[in-house]
Amino acid sequence: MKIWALVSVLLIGVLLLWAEGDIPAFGDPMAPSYNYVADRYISDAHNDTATKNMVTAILADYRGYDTLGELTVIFTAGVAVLLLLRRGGRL
Amino acid sequence: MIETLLPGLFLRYNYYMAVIIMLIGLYAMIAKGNLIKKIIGLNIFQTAIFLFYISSSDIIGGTAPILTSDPASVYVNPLPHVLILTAIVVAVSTTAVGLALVIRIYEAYGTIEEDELIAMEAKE
Amino acid sequence: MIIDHFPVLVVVLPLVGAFVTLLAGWADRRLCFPIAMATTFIQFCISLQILSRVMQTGPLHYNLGNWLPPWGIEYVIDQLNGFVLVVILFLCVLTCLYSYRSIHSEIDEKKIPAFYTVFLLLVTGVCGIAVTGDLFNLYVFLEISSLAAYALVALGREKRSLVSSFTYLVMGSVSACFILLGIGHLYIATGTLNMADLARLLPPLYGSTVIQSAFIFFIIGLSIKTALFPLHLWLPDAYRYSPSAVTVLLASVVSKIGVYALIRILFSVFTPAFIIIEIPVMEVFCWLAAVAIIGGSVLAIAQTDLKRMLAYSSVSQMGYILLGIGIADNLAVTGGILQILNHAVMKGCLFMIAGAFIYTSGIRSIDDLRGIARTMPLTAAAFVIAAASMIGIPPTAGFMSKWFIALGALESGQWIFVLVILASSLLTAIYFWKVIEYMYFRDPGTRCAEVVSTARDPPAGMLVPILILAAACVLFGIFVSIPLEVIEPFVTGILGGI
Amino acid sequence: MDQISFVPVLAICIPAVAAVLILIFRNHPMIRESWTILASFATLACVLSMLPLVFSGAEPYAALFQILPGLSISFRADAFALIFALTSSSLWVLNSFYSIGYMQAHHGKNLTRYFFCFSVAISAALGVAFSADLLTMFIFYEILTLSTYPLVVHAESEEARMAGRKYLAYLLTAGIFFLFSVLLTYFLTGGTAFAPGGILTGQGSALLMMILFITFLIGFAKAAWIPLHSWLPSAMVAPTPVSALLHAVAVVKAGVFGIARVVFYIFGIDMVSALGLGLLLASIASFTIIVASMMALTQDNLKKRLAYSTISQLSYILLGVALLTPSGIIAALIHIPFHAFMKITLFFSAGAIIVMTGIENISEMKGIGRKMPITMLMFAIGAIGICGLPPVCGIITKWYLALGAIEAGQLIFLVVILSSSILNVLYFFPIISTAFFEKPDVDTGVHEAPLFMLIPLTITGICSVLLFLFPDWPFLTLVTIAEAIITGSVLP
Repeated sequence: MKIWALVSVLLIGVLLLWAEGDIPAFGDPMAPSYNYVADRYISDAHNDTATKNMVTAILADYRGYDTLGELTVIFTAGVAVLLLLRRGGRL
Repeated sequence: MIETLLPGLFLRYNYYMAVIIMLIGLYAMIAKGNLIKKIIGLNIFQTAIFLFYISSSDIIGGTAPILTSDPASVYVNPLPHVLILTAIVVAVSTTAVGLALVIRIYEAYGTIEEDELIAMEAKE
Repeated sequence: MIIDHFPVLVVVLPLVGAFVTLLAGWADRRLCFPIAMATTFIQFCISLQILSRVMQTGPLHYNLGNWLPPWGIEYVIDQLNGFVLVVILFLCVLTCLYSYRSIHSEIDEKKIPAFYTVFLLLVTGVCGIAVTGDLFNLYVFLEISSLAAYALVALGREKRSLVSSFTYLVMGSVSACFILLGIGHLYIATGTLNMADLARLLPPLYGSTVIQSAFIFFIIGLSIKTALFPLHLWLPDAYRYSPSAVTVLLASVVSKIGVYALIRILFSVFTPAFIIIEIPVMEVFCWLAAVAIIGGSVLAIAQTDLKRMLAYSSVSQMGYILLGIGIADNLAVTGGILQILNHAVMKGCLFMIAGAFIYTSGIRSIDDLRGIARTMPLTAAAFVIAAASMIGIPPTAGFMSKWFIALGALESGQWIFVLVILASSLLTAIYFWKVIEYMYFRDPGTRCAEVVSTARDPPAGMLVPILILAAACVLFGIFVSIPLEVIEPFVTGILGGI
Repeated sequence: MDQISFVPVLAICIPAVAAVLILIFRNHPMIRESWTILASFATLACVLSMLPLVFSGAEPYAALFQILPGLSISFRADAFALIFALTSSSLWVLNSFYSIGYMQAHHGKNLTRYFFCFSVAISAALGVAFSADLLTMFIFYEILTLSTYPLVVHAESEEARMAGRKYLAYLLTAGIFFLFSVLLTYFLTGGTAFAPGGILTGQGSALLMMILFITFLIGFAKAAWIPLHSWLPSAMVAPTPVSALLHAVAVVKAGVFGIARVVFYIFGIDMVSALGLGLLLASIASFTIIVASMMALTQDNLKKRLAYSTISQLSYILLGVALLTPSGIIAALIHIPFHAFMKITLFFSAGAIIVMTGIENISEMKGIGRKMPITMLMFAIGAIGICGLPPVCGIITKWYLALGAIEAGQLIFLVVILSSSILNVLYFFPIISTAFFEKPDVDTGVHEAPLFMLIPLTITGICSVLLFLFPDWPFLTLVTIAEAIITGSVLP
């Protein structure tokens, strides 16, 4: 069991290390992730949402729907824990 | 050989570190028999992925993505931060449900060791 | 116009429904079922409306918060997700109806409100996965549906349901982690999370190891989710120990949405040009699916527990979908997508019947079903129809999907997979026929006489969905042109260039 | 000439509807059984009503709906189909009466299931007969397999269940081969509709065609050619009316009928003879004829001996098909009804003996001919017919078969036919002599079977003689029309 775990983990490790070969270097300002979508967030966030904190702007506005999903996840987990642990009471 | 590898290694050392942490977490999830340790392994795995995301957002000379009065300042990419805020919540929720399950398992079986559970199930 | 907001309503409605259910349940438990039922039913109607609009005017785009993609999140509904949405909501409505009697007999009365809340959250999750056009959004909804599924599995009466739920949670989380990794790699390489945008940006990057490994991460993650053969280990226990209604939901809704996500990522994010020409992974995929088809069937033959047998049969049948996708030929992909509908209907029906046996007589083992057809004639007859469909006897629905996949395999010259499909039909016949023989042609004997003689067909609330699904097994076989009308434009649109 | 008509569909539907009615009236035995009888007459009337049309050269045709382009559910009642349909439906009438008598005398249980499955099986057999394309035929072929399984395991004993499993194992596996063949045909030609002269010409390499031919042959395992025969003797654990109508007529004839359809209407005579596949089929058939006859010799159980005799006789039909000459085709087609009438007489007689005396083995039948003279007389008529002696219709088949062998220039098959006749005599005459000329060990008060059983078996026996005297109406006429269409000597 442990041997198999080690083998599979190493395999995935090799895969991961192989994958990182083509990744843009750490802190590279030319990285595509920095120059496509993020560009607009940085330049327009203040105009679009009147928020200085870009993370907040994205979290609550551009991708606010993700945050709704995030809240749903917490809600789900809450009801799930309720379902699992609670005995008695009204719910 | 070393000369070509080393710069690459240094250029992306953050990613390689994340990978190593991921592997530690994954190994713990598969190989550890204790259910709590499995969940810890899961958390390590998830945290490593967060690290991976966050470090991808960094820019040389960048500052936190909060608008400053200095128009020349360079901001790091804010999007991975947002994604990871969401992912952290997801991870916490998963952990909560997992731990609740472990509590119930402990109540039902009196153990949280995987091999003992398997033995008890085989007996039934 | 409200109609323009249907794409988002289909997701938000059950979310609101879940809140309302929880609150109403706090006041009066009896309110929960009607609310859940009404929510899923309205959703189903909405989904039909969406599909008909898609068929008329082409894909629908809905920008959440009016932020244009790729900056905001976008919902895209084309023929494929319109189709999948209708299928899963159809099953959700029937499962909800079915759960009224079945779940009340299986879980503590006090947990009913929480059950329906989680049920609706699960529906939220799967609908969200179905309509979203944004990869990270897909991950979030995937987690919602998974968390709900873990909780529902743990509701089973036996304590082993807890362990199976835990295993499911661990495997599910690993799968989600890999998907998250895949998303991360794609984002780093391209800078976007929008699926359509990715499909546009990826082609010049096909040679990059980042993209290729992201692809492999998606495959690993979604293979765990859909329980592709070597990664199926969580599935039999999860199906076996969860309450009947939950098993139906897992087998016909949750597994289908996993396959949908796989198809979406394989064909819409990574284009056929990548998966067929760039890296020859589909060959491997086909072989894995073939192993799943045969292996699942062989393991199913060895089972003595009905639900567990059906669970292994799911492993095998899901293999058909993956084989259809893997062959990546027009006909085969059509067959694979058709199988999503057909398998949801057939397996939903069969698991409902297994639940009906548990409900009326507490029977779980195939061996105890001796002579049950005498006292539960309608249920047994529905089982025969659904089993015939699983085996692929014409003119049932199961036959048509196998027909298309086999034809696709012939067309692409992969004869071996035709043999696999045919051989698996035979294996499927073996394990289903065993059950039918016990139900119809065995004397109850002294051991089961009492149980069998007191068994009756289940109450209408359970029987009606069973019979609807059994009828659907035949109708979708005869009128196969109806689903094909939806599937074919998608398949030709996506594979037309190859 | 196609003439749109839903009469063939109606003929298939009547037994199916009757099956539902039987299920509804499961608690009223009298009403339930009258549905069977009513349906059998209605079906026969339905089939008969198509005869004048077909005699005049028309072919009632109905396409119900199209599943996919080139893939539809369609029915055509050509002369060829009517031969099989008329045989099944006319014998079903007699068999219904016989079944009721048999089940009453035998105190059978689960009768609702029995009559239900019987009706479904007849419906499926008619479906096989009337299907105008391979897919429709496949559907009904599979329904036939599934609906007869409950009849085989009717007794619900361990032996019956084992036989049932064997039955399914053979026939469902064969069904898979059939499905593969249908799939491949559809893939190669883009359609599955039957057409005289074949649809496969020039659609694939010779090797592919040979493979397809062999998978078709395996697919039609219902034709019980050796070595795919062993399900048939096992299936004899079923109640005798089932063995009589289904395992001597409907099911097994569906197999040979299917092979004939495929050879004439999918491959076409020219291609089969060009590839030498006729010779292959003829060899298989000859081997089966001889070996099954020899196996029949070794059986003491009367029904099993009859089963082996059936296997051997079915291959007469296959041999006729394989000769690919006009006379051979006539022999093959005419043997479908003729063998049915003779063999059902034999089974009816055997059933009467089993019900009245409980005896199943030939060695115990000493002197039974004196106790049940009419039954044994009819048995003798059937036996004489199978052996190919006048004045029973079996000789007509042998005559045409011999002609066909001469036409084809394959005199070896003459030898096969002759030696098989001798073997037939060898395995039938001991039964007759035991029954009539040996003294019973103990004298029991056995008498003739009840009229419900006696009359049907007398009718079939007399029919076998009448068919010798007047073969033209309707079967030989139908056969000549069918033969003309197949060989293309007139335009269809």
